[in-house]
Amino acid sequence: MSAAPATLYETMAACLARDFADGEVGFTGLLTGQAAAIYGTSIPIVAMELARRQHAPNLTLLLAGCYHNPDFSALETMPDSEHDATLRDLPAEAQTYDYPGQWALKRGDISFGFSSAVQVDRQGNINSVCIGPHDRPKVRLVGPILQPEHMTLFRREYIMMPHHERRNFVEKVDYVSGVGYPGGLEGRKELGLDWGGPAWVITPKCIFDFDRERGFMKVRSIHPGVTAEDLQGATGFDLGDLSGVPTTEALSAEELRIIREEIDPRQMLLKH
Amino acid sequence: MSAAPATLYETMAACLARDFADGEVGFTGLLTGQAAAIYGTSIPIVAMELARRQHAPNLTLLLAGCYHNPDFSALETMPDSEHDATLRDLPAEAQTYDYPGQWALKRGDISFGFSSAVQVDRQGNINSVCIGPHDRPKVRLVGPILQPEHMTLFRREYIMMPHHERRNFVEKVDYVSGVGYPGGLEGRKELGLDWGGPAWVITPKCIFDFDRERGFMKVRSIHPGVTAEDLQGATGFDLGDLSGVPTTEALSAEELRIIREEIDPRQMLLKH
Amino acid sequence: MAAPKSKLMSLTEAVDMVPDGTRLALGGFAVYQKPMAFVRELIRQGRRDLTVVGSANSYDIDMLAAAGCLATVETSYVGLEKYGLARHFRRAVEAGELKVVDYPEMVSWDRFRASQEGLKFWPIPFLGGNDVVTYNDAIKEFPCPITGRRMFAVPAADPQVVVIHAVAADDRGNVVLPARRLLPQSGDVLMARSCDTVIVTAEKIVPHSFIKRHARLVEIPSYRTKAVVEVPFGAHPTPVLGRYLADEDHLAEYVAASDSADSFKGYMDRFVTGPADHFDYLDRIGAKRLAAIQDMDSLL
Amino acid sequence: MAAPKSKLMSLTEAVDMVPDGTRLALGGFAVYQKPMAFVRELIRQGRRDLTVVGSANSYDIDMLAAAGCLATVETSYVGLEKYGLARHFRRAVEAGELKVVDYPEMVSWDRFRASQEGLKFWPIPFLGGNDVVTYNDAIKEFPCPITGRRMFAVPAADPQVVVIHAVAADDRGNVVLPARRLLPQSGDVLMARSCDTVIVTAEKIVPHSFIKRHARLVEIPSYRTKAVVEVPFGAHPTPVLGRYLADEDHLAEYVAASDSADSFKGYMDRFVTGPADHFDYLDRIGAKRLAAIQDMDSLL
Repeated sequence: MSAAPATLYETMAACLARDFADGEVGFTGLLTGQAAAIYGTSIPIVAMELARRQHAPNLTLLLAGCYHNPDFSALETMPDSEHDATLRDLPAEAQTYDYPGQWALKRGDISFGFSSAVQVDRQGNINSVCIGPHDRPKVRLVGPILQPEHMTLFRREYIMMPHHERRNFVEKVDYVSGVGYPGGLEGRKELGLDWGGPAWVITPKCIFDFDRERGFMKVRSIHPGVTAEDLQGATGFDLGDLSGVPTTEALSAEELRIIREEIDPRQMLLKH
Repeated sequence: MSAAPATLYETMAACLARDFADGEVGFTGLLTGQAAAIYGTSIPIVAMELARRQHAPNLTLLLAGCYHNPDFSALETMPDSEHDATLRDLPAEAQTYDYPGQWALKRGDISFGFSSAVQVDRQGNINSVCIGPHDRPKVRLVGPILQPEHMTLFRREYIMMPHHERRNFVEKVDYVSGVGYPGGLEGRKELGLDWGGPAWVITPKCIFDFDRERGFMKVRSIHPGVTAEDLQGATGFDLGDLSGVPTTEALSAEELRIIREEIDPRQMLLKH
Repeated sequence: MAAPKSKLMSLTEAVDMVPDGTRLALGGFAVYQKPMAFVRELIRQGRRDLTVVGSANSYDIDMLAAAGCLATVETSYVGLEKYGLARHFRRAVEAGELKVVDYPEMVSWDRFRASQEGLKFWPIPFLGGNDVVTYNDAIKEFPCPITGRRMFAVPAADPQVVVIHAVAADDRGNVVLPARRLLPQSGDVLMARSCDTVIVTAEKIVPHSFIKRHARLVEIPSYRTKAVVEVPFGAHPTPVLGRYLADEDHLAEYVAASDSADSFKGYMDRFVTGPADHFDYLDRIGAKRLAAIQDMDSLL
Repeated sequence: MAAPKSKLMSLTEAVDMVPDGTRLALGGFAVYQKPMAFVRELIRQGRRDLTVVGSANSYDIDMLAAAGCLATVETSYVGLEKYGLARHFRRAVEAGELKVVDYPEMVSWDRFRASQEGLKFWPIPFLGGNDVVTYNDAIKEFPCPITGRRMFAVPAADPQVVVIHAVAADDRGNVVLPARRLLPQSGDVLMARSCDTVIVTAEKIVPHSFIKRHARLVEIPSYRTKAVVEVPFGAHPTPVLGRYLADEDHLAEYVAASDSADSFKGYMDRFVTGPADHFDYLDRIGAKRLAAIQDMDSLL
């Protein structure tokens, strides 16, 4: 096993893994681009595979939403597109090839998923549609994609933010393409949303969770080496008193061993 | 070729064939039981195969609603159940195995179908649910099956009645499981029915068609050897003046040849 | 890695998951691939007041009606195809002992699609004038929110428990279908996606490696399944596509015995309440007949 | 028996079926199996004011935006996956020249399901608070007719013309899919069932005997198809499952040329407006690259 100390990505994966319950169904996209791919795909996969090897042997990993518990050891490189032939040929337990497919999305079959966004706000709303006015935007982005479904039909959502800067963490997103907690849980209820919503926001600086009753984001832990001032300075809304916030929990030697020896021996997912 | 004269069933098939247009899609069930099977399945198949060989080479026959233009010559006997292994293995152009499948039922992809029923009334309503009051019936029948869809979503319907007696041809059906023309075409429109409804009713005694504007059945032709008195006597509602009604048109020698030599050389569908 | 949980149980244990009064859906379609061993076990355990919601039904409903297990049936068809009416069902309805809520055939499928979608209704435009609406207060008329045209909201099927009979499953509840499935099997897939308590009886419990070899055909994954029971010939006397055909001799015997409740007593004693378990039932059918109905799926 | 009608035509003739202002759906999904040869021909013929309604889009929309063919886009995504934003699309929207109506991804599929069902809307319960509703007057709030809960009626996709690119079809319009299809191919099937004017471009026109040998895989039968065009490598530079992979070199070239409208002119001249026809385009791509991207489907 590599003697290199645990990376932040490995630490994030271990934090996530501890939050998954046995029997859950976790949905990852297949994100592309360096940082986006690590946050949106690699960390989630490592986290789920770690949970499966520890307390959650009945967890189902849905790679690209389609491939049920694929055999990553059969991959020569990590594919970088969702629906091409490499994935078709990857050994798995089931393959979703149609909509509606094996998972009853709207019944709430998906326990959790992972989103990233260009903006996220204090209520946990996310935006991947536009910066500036919708009909004449400063920047037109890709569109809502599956964010509306992630943030309402999945039982909970982990928002994975590869960049933590003031322009990403804003008071109010320019366009709500995934709904957080406007008005808290009561507010979601009034919007007709029976379950779901963001659980955590994971960034290079910290992990947020939510006061879901009151409907705002709060810092759950700060990553080692990041100061409260750094964090507040990079965030476009007030984080309150950060003095009691713990440092993000390190992973155990056993967790690190499982990641490096069993899950990702070829460093195909996370380099260290 | 057999020198036997054309049977009434062959005559019916030829009448139907002439009513099909090129490019249409015709839907048959796979009815079972002697007379029901002949009227509901064998005559429709022979009629469509005849049309395909004459003026309608682009007609699509949907056997049991699933098998697109199956190759009847590959059958050793006519199957008597809709979804068993014999049909799975029958060569065809396409196989419908799911709902919604290849035909967009509710868009009106099906040009015509064939129903039978225990009761039919003057308006063309049909009944296969119950005789007597619904909640305490004298006879409980099988249920509405696909009749509601046949009589509204298909572009038109041929009602195939293997028995023509007063108890089958009634003033008002005990339960409307397939809607005819209550109030005529205007009445259907008020019910929210954009197209469809019965075109003909074929019986051992005659062929009915409809005054669709006014919404009632009328005799289109009387089969050879049946008198107007016979016909009225077997019908539970007034048929009006039958004096000008023609005899059901005979088939041509060429139609008979195609049926006997090309379509059904083994008399698997219609014996003669 | 710790072993995933086995959901394997006995037929008796699985039937325990269906208490009196359950709103139950039985897989298969019309006379095809019905979970008949499960039905017989329901009768053996004396279940009462069941509501069965389905697409098209036959021997399943008829036998449950004969045994007095049913309060209500919601479906499009109860009959025996070439054998005509379902006699016990018919008698129970005519006697006012069994309530039937009639739905059109494709609408019956739509009701399960509604449940799969987490919707309480399915919008149907073509029910005007049909007595399906007259006798069903649960169907609500409403205007299309876009065009204003007349529509009917048909209630979701919303079964509390779904039972299907499949060719093969592993002990985790991954269910595999034959490549060349037909409508009855697709109906099973739909039902299994419309409910959170899905019980699968299967011809064969296969190792997980078999599942992985057929991943493309695993239409019902483990997280959709609550219980798995190995029941060879579990649909008998109805057929299982790719495994065996309908047992026509037995079906004829069933129908002949169905003339009256009295005449049916002998059949019930011999084939339902009498057998100690499913294998005793199969022994009473006999190896010769079971061998005779074998089917061959593609060897490709 | 008279020969069934051939629906075979040239790409030019097929594009004639799409006049200015058409409400058009383009098959494929995101960067996969897009009918790109058809898109290039639309541009060559100078089509204007098109509305493209889709599920997820990429090079199709981006190239049409670059050529000024579009008035409106209704979809969930326009981007180039690993290559990031679709530059021409982005510029056109930011300049106010192109209207975007945003829909969630699965709701975009539901809109085609509505059209397949002959419905003018699809009922969606989960849009409360989402700006997808704020900026779209065509989405109507309504109460669930059964529970009264808040619902949204999302308008049907209702394309006037659908164009998909398939592996194979016969001249009658029977379209066959590979056994191990993925989501993009299933999206094509859905689109082809949602519209009465379906144009199929296919890698290969196969004899009818090939169709009959693969009846189980004929998801789009002849009566759903209005026109068939043989266009080998018709999705290039996007991939066709089982036939060829994405042409990564060409896509990189496309993206590099997309910096500005000016810098893209060279690309358009060379690959879209310049080639005399599709085969001239393929010659400009070159046999070596076309050979390099070949894929192998199962030989089973």
